[in-house]
Amino acid sequence: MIFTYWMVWLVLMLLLGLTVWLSSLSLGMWGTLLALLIACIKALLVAVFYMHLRHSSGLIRLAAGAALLWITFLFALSWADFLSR
Amino acid sequence: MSYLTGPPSLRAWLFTRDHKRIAWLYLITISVFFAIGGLAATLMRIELATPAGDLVQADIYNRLFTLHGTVMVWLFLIPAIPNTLGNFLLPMMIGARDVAFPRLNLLSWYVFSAGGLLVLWSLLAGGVDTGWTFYTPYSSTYTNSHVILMAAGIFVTGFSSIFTGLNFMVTIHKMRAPGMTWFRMPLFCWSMYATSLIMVLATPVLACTLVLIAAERLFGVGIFDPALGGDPLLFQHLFWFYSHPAVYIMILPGMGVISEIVPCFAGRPIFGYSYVAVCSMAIAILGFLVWGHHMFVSGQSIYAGLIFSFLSFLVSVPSGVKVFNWTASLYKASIRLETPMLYALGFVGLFTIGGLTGLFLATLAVDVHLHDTYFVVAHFHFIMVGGMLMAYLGGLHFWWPKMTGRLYNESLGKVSALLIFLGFNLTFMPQFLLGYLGMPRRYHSYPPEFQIYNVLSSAGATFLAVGYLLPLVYLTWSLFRGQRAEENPWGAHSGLEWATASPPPTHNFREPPRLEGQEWGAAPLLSSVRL
Amino acid sequence: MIEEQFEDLEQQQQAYSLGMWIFLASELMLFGGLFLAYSLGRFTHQTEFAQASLDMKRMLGALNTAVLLTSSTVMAFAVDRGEKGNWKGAARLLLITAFLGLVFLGIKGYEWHEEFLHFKVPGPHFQGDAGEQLFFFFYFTLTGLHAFHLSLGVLAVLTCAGLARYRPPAEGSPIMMLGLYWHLVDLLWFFLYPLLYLIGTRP
Amino acid sequence: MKLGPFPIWPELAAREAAGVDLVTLLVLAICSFFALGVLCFMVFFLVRYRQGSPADRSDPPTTNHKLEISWILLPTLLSLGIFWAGAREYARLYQLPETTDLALDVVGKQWMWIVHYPNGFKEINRLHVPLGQRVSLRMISEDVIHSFYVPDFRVKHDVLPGRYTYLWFEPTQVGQFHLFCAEFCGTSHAAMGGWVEVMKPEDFRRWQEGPQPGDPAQRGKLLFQQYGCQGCHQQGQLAAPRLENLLGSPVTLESGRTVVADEDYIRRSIVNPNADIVAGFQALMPGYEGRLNEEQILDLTAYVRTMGKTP
Repeated sequence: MIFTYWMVWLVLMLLLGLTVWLSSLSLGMWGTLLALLIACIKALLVAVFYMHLRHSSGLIRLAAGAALLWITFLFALSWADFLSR
Repeated sequence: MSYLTGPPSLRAWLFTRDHKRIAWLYLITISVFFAIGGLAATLMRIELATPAGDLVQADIYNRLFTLHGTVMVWLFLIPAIPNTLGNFLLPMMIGARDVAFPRLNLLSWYVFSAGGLLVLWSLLAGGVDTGWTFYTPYSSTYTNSHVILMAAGIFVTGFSSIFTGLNFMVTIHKMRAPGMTWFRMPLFCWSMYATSLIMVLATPVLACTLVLIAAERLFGVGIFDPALGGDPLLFQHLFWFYSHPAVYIMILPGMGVISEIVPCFAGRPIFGYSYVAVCSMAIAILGFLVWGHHMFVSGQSIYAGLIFSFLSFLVSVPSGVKVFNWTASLYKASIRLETPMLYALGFVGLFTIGGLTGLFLATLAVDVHLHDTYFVVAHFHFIMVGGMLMAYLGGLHFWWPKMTGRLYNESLGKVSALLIFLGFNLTFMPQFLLGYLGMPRRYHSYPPEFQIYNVLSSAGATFLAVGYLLPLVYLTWSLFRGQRAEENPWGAHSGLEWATASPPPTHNFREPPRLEGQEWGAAPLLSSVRL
Repeated sequence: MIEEQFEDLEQQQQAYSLGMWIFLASELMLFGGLFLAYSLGRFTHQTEFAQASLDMKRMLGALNTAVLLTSSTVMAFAVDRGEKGNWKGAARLLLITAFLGLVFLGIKGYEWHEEFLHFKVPGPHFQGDAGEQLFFFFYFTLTGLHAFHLSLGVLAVLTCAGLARYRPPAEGSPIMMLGLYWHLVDLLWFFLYPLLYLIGTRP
Repeated sequence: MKLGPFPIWPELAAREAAGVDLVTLLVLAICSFFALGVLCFMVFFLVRYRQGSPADRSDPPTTNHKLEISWILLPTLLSLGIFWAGAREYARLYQLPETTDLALDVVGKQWMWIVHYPNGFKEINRLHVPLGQRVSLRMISEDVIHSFYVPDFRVKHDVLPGRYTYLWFEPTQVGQFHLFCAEFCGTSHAAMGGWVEVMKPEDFRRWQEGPQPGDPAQRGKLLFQQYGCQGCHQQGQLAAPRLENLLGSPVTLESGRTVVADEDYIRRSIVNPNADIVAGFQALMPGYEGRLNEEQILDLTAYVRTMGKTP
């Protein structure tokens, strides 16, 4: 348990370093996408290990996933309009 | 010892954690708001009886319809069934002693009242003239009415919605009595669950939209106003992402009530229980994907319009399935036309018309003509008033003996149900024609050729007003003089609430109920209850 | 202690945990709406957003991220202790968590103060064009909302730590709820940091 | 179309209108089928299975998957048909044709429509358009969202600030048709309307090529409307002094001075209105120096002279 938590902490710190380093390169839009991807991985690590999603019931996982699905609805359909005007 | 005969002091009521007492707090509060919204509607209908704007000035009229919309949507329709009947019945129906978080439940009422007071304050300060939809940039830059105050009120009210939704979801998941499986739950509970899902996931988006409006007004930040670099359609997307599902917050509970009343007075189990249950969930989820049908003429892209139109047709199907199942539940029935059943049948008829006229508005080309006309006004009043309000009144009559332990005057009940049904049709049927003829909504004066239908509509509104006042009188009367009700006065055969005393004891059941036997649909539920 | 509406402790814990998760889902939707507005603003004002983001103190932001994710790790340990019934240990770790939260708020407050001095607060005194003002509006709203959540979290953590010393809570469930909330606040910051601090590339 | 005193259907005054009406009738037919079907079954059951009737009630069915599937599938298929019909017509309404015969610019502002013609004509709250020709509109708003709506043509499109939106129609009937603002835009939203006047092509040509009205007062009236003067200088408006019977009458100024409103006073009040503020009013009016030439000011003065006099 202690080992896992500290490992997660280490990975999170490394990913933070990676994000900062990537931002110093001129990657344009890809830079943002990469940064968001890393943020997603970090969020997933926190959710799975620190928030115990690993051991949670299906119901709890559903609740955690629902908001993401609904944000996807919001973004997908709004951007369907913004991008095709 | 019933929940009513507990400590009678005001303090005991204001600090109660009993879901049944909180239901009463809500019932009284929303009745006040209904009266305020109804008064505004009355003034509007009088003004519209003549083409010229003679009773009130344009500015006042605009404030009236904004007040009517805001109060009716957020302070009446949204909390009406979930927070009164839902609060009262949901724990009982699943065999629980209370909701999962009773303190949160009470907090929800305080938050709601505080939000309502803010809205009233904005009214006293001079009102708001943007319409309940707060379209930008008018609301964010141009109007000089009290938008921020009213937005703050709605923002605060939103929390009560979220609290209630959260509470109900957890209650349904975790508080069911032993043996109360999902497919044994009364259909009212299913509709409450679907409603709660929308409340929890949609309301926060409204909150952030209102904050953005306030920010644009206060700091001149260019979020929505093109003159400042913003996009007015962003507002419409955010607003309708909440407000379209909010329509289902209003109608789903009504469907739940009807699904209880119809089988009771048909004397048989409902037809297609599992389909009705699943349709509630389908409506709640699909309802999130169709908001763009409010924006077909707004300058939204044609392609987005196509997607939203397509999805809108899909969401109409589960509503249709429900209507078919209610109708089929009358087959081989033994039908008693008591007051709640009259409301329920009225609901089915009016909701059918309201739902089907929605198809006109989901049809892209037809919506180009009908958008923002009286056709739209008629359509959503058929859903909101013809559907939701009929269901609310039906449910109130149905469960009145349970809530109060008293019976109301049945013949007065029938008279007012008929009066409301006829008055409603006279008020809103002509508006469909007005809309197709092209009369735009939110007009305080209009060309004289539209007058005849407006006169009919105003006349109908008069009947409607009388129809709403009657129940207030005889229900209040029954509180003091009504005949005592027994445990199950209607001979209902489903729902645990009928298996406890009228009015119920504080913890609902003397002993926790336990359910055995077959799943719902095959056999009436009450026969499998072991108390 | 079992509240009267519940049958047993397990039901109570499950209800609280599910309630917390639903609340967190609701919170995510609140930020979701703001993120949509942000994304459209950034799409329309790409260069201005990049320009305005250069004013951010990148390294302070990185430091703050590190502080916050460390606090989350400590919180995870605290929850663990709580579940094992080690109240004293849990309370100690909670105090460390709250301290780290306060450090975060301090650094954030310093940044805000700097930006305030440089007329970066949206409103009549803002210095910059409309796109930059929009960026700073989102910056202040998102970080402000985040800091508000964090402040509530710090208060709750301190209360819980104080209570845990004197009156052990039932089976650690309040600490667990608090942990979920704290982690969500941490997790949101993972997104805010790159979206607000790291847009433009420094020459 | 009227039935006794009841109007029941709007005029079909543009080519698109028939297509839209056809889709409407299709939806109406399908909806009536379902509504009447539900109604018939309901009434039939209510009568047959009323409490105490001798009908057979043995073994009431509680579920029938075939029935359920069929009443899920049938409405789905029918509604997809409606979707397709509506979408086809929508694309036609909202895609400008390759060529149009007359391209107008429409500006919406609180609370009037300003229409610009290719030949420089400008009209307020009125469109003159030729019969049987394709008219396209490029629309924009100066302030809030408005919506250009002509019910008898079945066309409507929101008019946004900061971005052009387009609409087109082909009138098929001579006459006057209502123009409405359909999107709530503030206090006088209901008054933000006017007329679309469809003329025979030859009449339209005459109207368009004909000289601007020869009478100076007529020209002045047109200018008065074009510049939106009536927005403030109108009966019932409190923002600006009344102009009726103004010429030749004494006026008390905010400074306490009294002057006689002669033609020079009128001219001064147009080019530099803040010089002589009338008592009880605020300095709201913009100056028109450089925006109106002297001829136009003469025309306006001629119009003001006629105001309040019955023609």
